[in-house]
Amino acid sequence: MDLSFVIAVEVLYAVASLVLISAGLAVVFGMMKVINLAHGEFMMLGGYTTITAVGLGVNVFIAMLVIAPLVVGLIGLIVERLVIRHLYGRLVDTMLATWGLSLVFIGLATMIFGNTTTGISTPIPGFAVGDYQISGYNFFIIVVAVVLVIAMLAVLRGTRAGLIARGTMQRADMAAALGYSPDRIYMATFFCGSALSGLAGAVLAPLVGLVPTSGGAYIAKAFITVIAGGPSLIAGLLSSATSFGVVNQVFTFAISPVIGEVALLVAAVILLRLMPQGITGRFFKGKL
Amino acid sequence: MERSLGKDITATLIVSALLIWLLPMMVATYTLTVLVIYGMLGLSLGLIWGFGGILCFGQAAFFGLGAYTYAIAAINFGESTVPMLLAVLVPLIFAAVLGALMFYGRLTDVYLGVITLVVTLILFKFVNSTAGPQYVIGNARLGGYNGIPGFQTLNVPGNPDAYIWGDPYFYFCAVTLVIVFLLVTWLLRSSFGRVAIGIRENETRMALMGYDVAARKTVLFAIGAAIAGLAGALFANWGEIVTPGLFSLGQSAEIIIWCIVGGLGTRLGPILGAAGLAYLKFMLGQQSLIDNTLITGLILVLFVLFLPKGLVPAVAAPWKASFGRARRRPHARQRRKARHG
Amino acid sequence: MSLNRRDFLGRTAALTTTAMLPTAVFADGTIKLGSILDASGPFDAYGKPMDQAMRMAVSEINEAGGLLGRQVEVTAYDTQSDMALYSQYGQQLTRQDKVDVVHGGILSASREAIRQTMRKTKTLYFYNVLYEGGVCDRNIFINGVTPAQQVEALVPFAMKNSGKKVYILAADYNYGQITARWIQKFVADNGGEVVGTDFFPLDVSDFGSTIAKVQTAAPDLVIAPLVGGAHLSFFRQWAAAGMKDKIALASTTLGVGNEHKVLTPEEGNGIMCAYNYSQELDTPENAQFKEKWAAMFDGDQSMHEIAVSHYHGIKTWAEGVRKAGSLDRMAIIEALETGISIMGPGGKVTVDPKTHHAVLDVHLMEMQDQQMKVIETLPQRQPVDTQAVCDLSANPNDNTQYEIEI
Amino acid sequence: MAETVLETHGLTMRFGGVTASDNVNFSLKARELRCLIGPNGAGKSTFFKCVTGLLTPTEGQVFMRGQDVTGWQPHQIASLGVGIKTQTPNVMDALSVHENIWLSARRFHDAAEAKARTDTIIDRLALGGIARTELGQLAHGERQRVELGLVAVADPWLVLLDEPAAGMSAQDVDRMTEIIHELTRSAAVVIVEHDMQFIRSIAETVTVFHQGAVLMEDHVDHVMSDPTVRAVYLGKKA
Repeated sequence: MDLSFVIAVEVLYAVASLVLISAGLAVVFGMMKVINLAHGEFMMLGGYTTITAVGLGVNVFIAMLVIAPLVVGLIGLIVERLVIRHLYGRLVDTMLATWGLSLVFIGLATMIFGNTTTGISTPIPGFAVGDYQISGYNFFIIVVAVVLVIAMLAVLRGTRAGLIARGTMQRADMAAALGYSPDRIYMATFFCGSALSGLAGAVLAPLVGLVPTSGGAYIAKAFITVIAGGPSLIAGLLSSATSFGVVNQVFTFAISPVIGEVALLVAAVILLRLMPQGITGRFFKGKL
Repeated sequence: MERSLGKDITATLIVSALLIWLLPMMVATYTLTVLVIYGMLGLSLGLIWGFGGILCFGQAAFFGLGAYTYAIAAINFGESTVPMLLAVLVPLIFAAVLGALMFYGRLTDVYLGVITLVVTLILFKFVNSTAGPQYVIGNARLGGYNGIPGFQTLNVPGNPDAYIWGDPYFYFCAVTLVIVFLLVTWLLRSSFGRVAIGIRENETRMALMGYDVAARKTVLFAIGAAIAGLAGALFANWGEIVTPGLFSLGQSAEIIIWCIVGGLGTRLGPILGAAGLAYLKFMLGQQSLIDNTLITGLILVLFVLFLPKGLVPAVAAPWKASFGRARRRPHARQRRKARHG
Repeated sequence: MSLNRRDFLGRTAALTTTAMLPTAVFADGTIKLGSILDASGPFDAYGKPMDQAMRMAVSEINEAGGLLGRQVEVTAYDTQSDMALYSQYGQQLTRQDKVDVVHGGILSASREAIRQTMRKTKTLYFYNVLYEGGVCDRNIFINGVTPAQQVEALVPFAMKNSGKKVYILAADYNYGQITARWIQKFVADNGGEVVGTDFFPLDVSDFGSTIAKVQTAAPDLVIAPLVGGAHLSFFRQWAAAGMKDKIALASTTLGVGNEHKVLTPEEGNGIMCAYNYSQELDTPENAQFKEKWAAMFDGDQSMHEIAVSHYHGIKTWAEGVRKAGSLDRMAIIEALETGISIMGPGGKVTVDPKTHHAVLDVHLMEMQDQQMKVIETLPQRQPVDTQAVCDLSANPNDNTQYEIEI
Repeated sequence: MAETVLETHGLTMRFGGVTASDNVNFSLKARELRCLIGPNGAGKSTFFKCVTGLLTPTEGQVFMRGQDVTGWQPHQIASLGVGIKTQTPNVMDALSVHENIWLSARRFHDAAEAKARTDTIIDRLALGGIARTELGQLAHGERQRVELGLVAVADPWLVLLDEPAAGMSAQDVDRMTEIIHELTRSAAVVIVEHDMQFIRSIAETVTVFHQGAVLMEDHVDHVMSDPTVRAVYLGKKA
């Protein structure tokens, strides 16, 4: 009984971390049809921002939830102005340019922070469930993911910005026709997407040893999750994160972490073969 | 594609003969050898991406597959001729199956990218976790992260003790590259190649003309994989060790960068891009002033922004323009966009 | 064809003239030491201090008047954590730079990538890293700790402090696999029981379900030969789950790259390990070593286990050259095979003539407040694992890495 | 009695809850020219896509020369000798006019024969002056003409054209009409169009679509004067 509870928490945690890892990428892809391959490095920068801020004496939660998203969001804004905006409508070129950017960020981080593994410890203690100890931080991650999804829904449904965003997702030229500058919309979107990446990187930082190349571990997973999710932003994110998270954890428990990872990847191949437009390309059409 | 095939072959032969003669005087042959091998790897992606429009994020998978096939077969057979053939055939068949799976499923651009990327990751993760003694093929331990060292390297067919290594190995690789280059030239001039270019330009239109687009893309994809596999086998012979790093995303990324920098839609671009950037990487390894990753990244960003067609077309463009054949595709794009809007 | 021939020739000529290899030109009479290390990329936490150790050892040798009256000149290549570059630079060092000795290689994969090249080109090679043991090749000398030296000491020490039921979490590659088997053997030898063994590829960083799985097996002790930055997260997640006070933890690798300085005291305290070197070793050699290091690298204190091994290796080689009185490879090998010793920051290091491995001190340690506190020193341990399979005085032409049957 | 080259039985296409094509029964004789008209969203294009294999119908069947081709891929249908032109210009922009047409001819003939046929078509369509120009550099009308050329060069016995006159100048339309008439000498032609002027100038029999179904099918003059049809169009326009 205790074990099944622990496993359930681990599965939920796996889904939540996939949602976090993918949210920034999903927002940018959903709104702008841009695949930001520097997404993993944005997360890495979020992690470093947090660690630096904590090192300067800032409260760890403020560092993770406020400073990291802001800093990475600003970096994203600069990147958008300097590089991405010249490449709108050229999907492959944007992917390549952001790939190049990811290498640049890795190089810069190496030069600034060095290649030694750094990290901070988790700010929440573990606790016991029956005979088992589980990490309290896992719950924190789950809560952050849930709040994030609810916040995204609320913004998209309830605000004017959300309305414009939904319009842009449906027909990019419509927003322009209604008098909203697509330039502004894209800037704002990229800021939000980058901030989300920064947030994810910051929140996950206490769990991993951070090195400048840490981003690479995230980007493939995020990329797969977003593409498999398909065109609907939130429904796609949730459905594919759930599928992959469950598959991954079940196989990890039953066999080993490697098989868990491979199972996730095989699931992705099968999924895309059956539904070339992603899960929400087939189901939940037209949902958010 | 205006010159005759004969002239093209002659030019290729003269230029490559000169290069094979001159280059060893300037750069050590073991460095040249790996540049030639990378050139072939670049060409393999340049063919399917530049002429077939298939952006494969996992070209390294075929490279690694070729190298591993060679290493495993060489350990089991104790000579190199059959392993070389297998190193071409195994990636060919693997790509044919994978290609059929993807192209008949009508997967395109991003989705295609994801699948090829995922397949590479799966191969990498699998090979990387084969350190245990239970992973054996014949006499060959797969070795996991450490890879497979100590296999039979290239020998004169029929005589396993007559090794081809050192300078002769460079000449062998260089001549192989020239042969592959000529085969690619011939392929692109054939109807198959022209149809492939047609498919790159407009898949729907080619299907509406009655071409089986999926079948043709599958074949082209498999040919690209075979070339990558050959490059992998040559690389295994050069390095005398194969490691899972050959399958890594980093390796795939480099191949794509070579093509972009060299120039897509040309045969020479990817080869020069590969050799040039690989050489740059070796040079950078001898300094520690600036981080090497940073430089590679900057090169890629700058090329995508300012020279998206790559070096070779950029150098060739002024010459072409004077004959009134310069492309003005952006115009066409704008026009089409205007209509759609 | 999209490129005309003249353009092509012109471009190629430009490329080749600007890209001429900068052939290293040294003054006559220097001794050339080739170094090949990952000074950048994911393994640079290991490689950078090793590079520093190498430069420090060489400058000490030169300050003392060099070897055979000649200065030692370093030719160093950064392999950027890329195995393909090892092949490349290995060739470059031996064929173009024609160095007298090569020191380097970090991961076992990198050693195997260049070992045959060194052998073929008759270039003396030193590999100075803690590793899984078993390499038997007269051209190579190895200064790192092997499992028999380390694990045999660590296992009873850790079991004594915890209990008999052991769970192994190992990195999934050659080193981890072989070390795990050694741990299994020594646990059994000490009357314990291994209740589970799991392997993790080097890029796995999520250990949540593993930690739950370990708990279902309820061991007294977890031994973790985990490697690299991703695996470091295991120790964080273990602490975050509150496991630290429930189940004891030991590692054969943690601290080799100064990881204990990255973990907080709460995460690291009490983890047991056994190495040849700790910064906290209280010996005059170590104090002097640390002082010199700080002076040479602006107060830096990043020396660690394998940096010190590397330092030992270079000092051993220098001793061999002095004893041989020549730069001839065979003369040096024979001089080293007399079983010469040096005193280094990690204690006395002696060449074992049969295996070309090292006889050295192993220190049992416990992490305490980001330090590796030395509990006990086991002096002059033999590399018995490799000795069981390798005898170079009987088979001088052996060229294998044995996997020791346990 | 001429042979029936294209026939659909109860062709239905649903997208989620929307029925875009509703139980369409359609038949076309050899060398017949037929226009499909209807307001936007009437289901003409869906019907066209189902017939050409770009979509697989939810229900019903498509027959070509008596063969059931339901669910076939576009390239299989094209291989039967069916020429297809989609709504948006669908050409190879980076290739020259000659190369575009040659690729189409090469599908059914060897390289030399394909070249000969390409040259003939280029002459017939008066494209000689721009034969070596890349498609991307051509004006819209020229591109449409080239696309018709690459349909014609394959000698189809059935030609399916989706809005061939869209966005063209009057002069271009005249030329287009001529080419289409020439095509009907050997092929049956189906044209989806809503440019009434163009339809009047070219069509005899017209099939009117409304809300996914066939509203009526008659001679163009009768259709134009039919009050229901007018209501449908005007209703939409209002």
